[in-house]
Amino acid sequence: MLLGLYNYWIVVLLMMIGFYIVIAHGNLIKKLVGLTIFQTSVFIFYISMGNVDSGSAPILAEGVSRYSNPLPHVLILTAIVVGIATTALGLALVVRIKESYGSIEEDEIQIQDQLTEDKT
Amino acid sequence: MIAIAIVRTKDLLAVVMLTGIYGLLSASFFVVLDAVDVAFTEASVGAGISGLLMLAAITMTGRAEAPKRHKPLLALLVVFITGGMLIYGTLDMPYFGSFEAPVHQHVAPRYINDSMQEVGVPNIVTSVLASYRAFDTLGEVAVIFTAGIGVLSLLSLPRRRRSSELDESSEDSTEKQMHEQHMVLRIISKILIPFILLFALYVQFHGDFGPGGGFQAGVIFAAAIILYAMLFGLDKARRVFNQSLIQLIAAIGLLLYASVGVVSLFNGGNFLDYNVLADDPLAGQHLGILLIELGVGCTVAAVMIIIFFNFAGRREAQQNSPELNSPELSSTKQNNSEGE
Amino acid sequence: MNLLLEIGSGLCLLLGCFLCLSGGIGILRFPDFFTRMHAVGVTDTLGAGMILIGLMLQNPQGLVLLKLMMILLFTLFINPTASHALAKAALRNNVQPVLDETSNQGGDKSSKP
Amino acid sequence: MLTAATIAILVVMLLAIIRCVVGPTLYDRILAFNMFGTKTVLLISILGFLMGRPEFLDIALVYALINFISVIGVLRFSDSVEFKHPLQEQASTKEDKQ
Repeated sequence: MLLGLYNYWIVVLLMMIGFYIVIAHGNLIKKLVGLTIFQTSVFIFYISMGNVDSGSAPILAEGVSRYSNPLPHVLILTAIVVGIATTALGLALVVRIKESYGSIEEDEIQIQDQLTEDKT
Repeated sequence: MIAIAIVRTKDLLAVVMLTGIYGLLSASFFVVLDAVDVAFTEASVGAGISGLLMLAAITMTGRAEAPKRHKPLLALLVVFITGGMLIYGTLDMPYFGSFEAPVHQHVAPRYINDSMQEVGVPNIVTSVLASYRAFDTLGEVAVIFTAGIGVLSLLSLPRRRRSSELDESSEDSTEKQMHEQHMVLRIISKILIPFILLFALYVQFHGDFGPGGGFQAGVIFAAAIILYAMLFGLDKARRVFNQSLIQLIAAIGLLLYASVGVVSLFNGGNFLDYNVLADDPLAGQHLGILLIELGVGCTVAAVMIIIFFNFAGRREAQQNSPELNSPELSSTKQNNSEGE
Repeated sequence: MNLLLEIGSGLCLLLGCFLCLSGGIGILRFPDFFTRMHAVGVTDTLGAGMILIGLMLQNPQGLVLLKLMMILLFTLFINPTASHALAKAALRNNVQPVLDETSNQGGDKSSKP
Repeated sequence: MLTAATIAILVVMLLAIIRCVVGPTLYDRILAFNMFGTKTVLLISILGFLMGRPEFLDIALVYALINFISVIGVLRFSDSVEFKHPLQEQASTKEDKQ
């Protein structure tokens, strides 16, 4: 009975992993990776909602009567490309942080910040 | 199937490899779930480009991750509470694959049943993307364009001055070494790159009938250029696609998209209503979708190339400036002699 | 004729699967990088080729066949090239093969078919 | 027959993942990655036949190309990362696992 919900559990599991990485790891690149996993879990959530039993890919063809829901596919398709663009932006920020702080660990950056604050 | 994602908490370069595998895996997951177009995009983006960008960033920031200092207990607690609440929430969700789920009742039947008459394109995803929800897609393209601009403003360098003949000669020698090292690769990629470009065009213009479209084609196109840039040196690739040209292309793609909407306004329809573009509504739809996909493809490809070039250019500059070329050269020489 | 095609494709698929499996076991069980490379480089290309040929025999018509041919061609191009580049890079970066006798080292590089 | 092939390929993918996770050196990981990519190509083309929608072959084609590009990319970039001490790396990964 409850096994029919397993796709959501997979999604939740992935989401928890991604969330954990974002929270618990100090390394900024690692955080971005965690964010990517989180993102993917959302993608899978949408796509699995759009799936239909014995449905087929939403490209009209003869002899196929049942198609998956095309709407989530559209949303996710664009979301993936936007996701990579934003990830690239984040990576660019990380690179700049590395250049100005010399580190990409969250703690060290905070320590440096505090030091500069104390000086002023 | 995707539980391997758990093992991804390790050192940074391995993490990137695992991210690549994760991308491949989730794409095959999408294939299983009938989302062909999404799998297409995820394949080209998740497995290819994102891994490369992360690698480029890692080469600039160093690969070691500092050992954890604080206890992850609190984080774990938060995560588990969130997860537990979410799982509790899923108990009310419709079953996986059931046909009666509310998602399938709202607008989807219209897309599935009527899009052939209204838009005339067999690939429903394309027709929804480019026609029914074209305004949405315009926004997405604008976001991508903005991200490209952001990366450009963060990472772009002041025009590097060509400093004297010394630079040239050293460049020549590295060029020769690279040629020796990567001979097989270069020859094979010389054969492959035209095919990749051709395939990108096929994806671009066949998107109405099969899986594909502007987003995917743009990414594949960019991937071909990136391959070229990796094997033949960034400068050479820059000479073919110089910075201002790509920026121009990115802007033109977005403008093309928007102008299609404006033209349809002038012709008496709504914004991005393609029915009025030609005498026959179906022909108008075809024309509109074609133009829009072209715009999307241009923008995505150009933005991806911009992002990669800036990352790689930054990296090269970083490598060259502190050590003045010498350590890199000597190390490659050393490696070469060891390789023999 | 049809039966013959069916049997042929089945055989090819079976062979391909066997090769892939042996490659998979090889990548897991072999002691060092270069032997693993050997296992994968050889079996992967042939296995993929076999499976693709098996698929080709299943449905010989038009565009599908052409695409399968393209995939086959690309695999044949790409796989040996990639393993070549990989082996070369590994060698340049001092990944030493594990040798328990003084066997010749040159044999390790023959991973590309 | 096709189902059997699918299962076999899934098993091989699993093995490749294990090697990629365990793999002591970077190059083992790249190797496993490459193999995984090839297997994905095969899996998708077989799935296409299994579901009777051979349009899926496009995706397989993309995979074949992208896989190559990313392997080359990883190699090019890993040349420049400080990767001179495989033993040290081994040690660090072992530490991380604990």
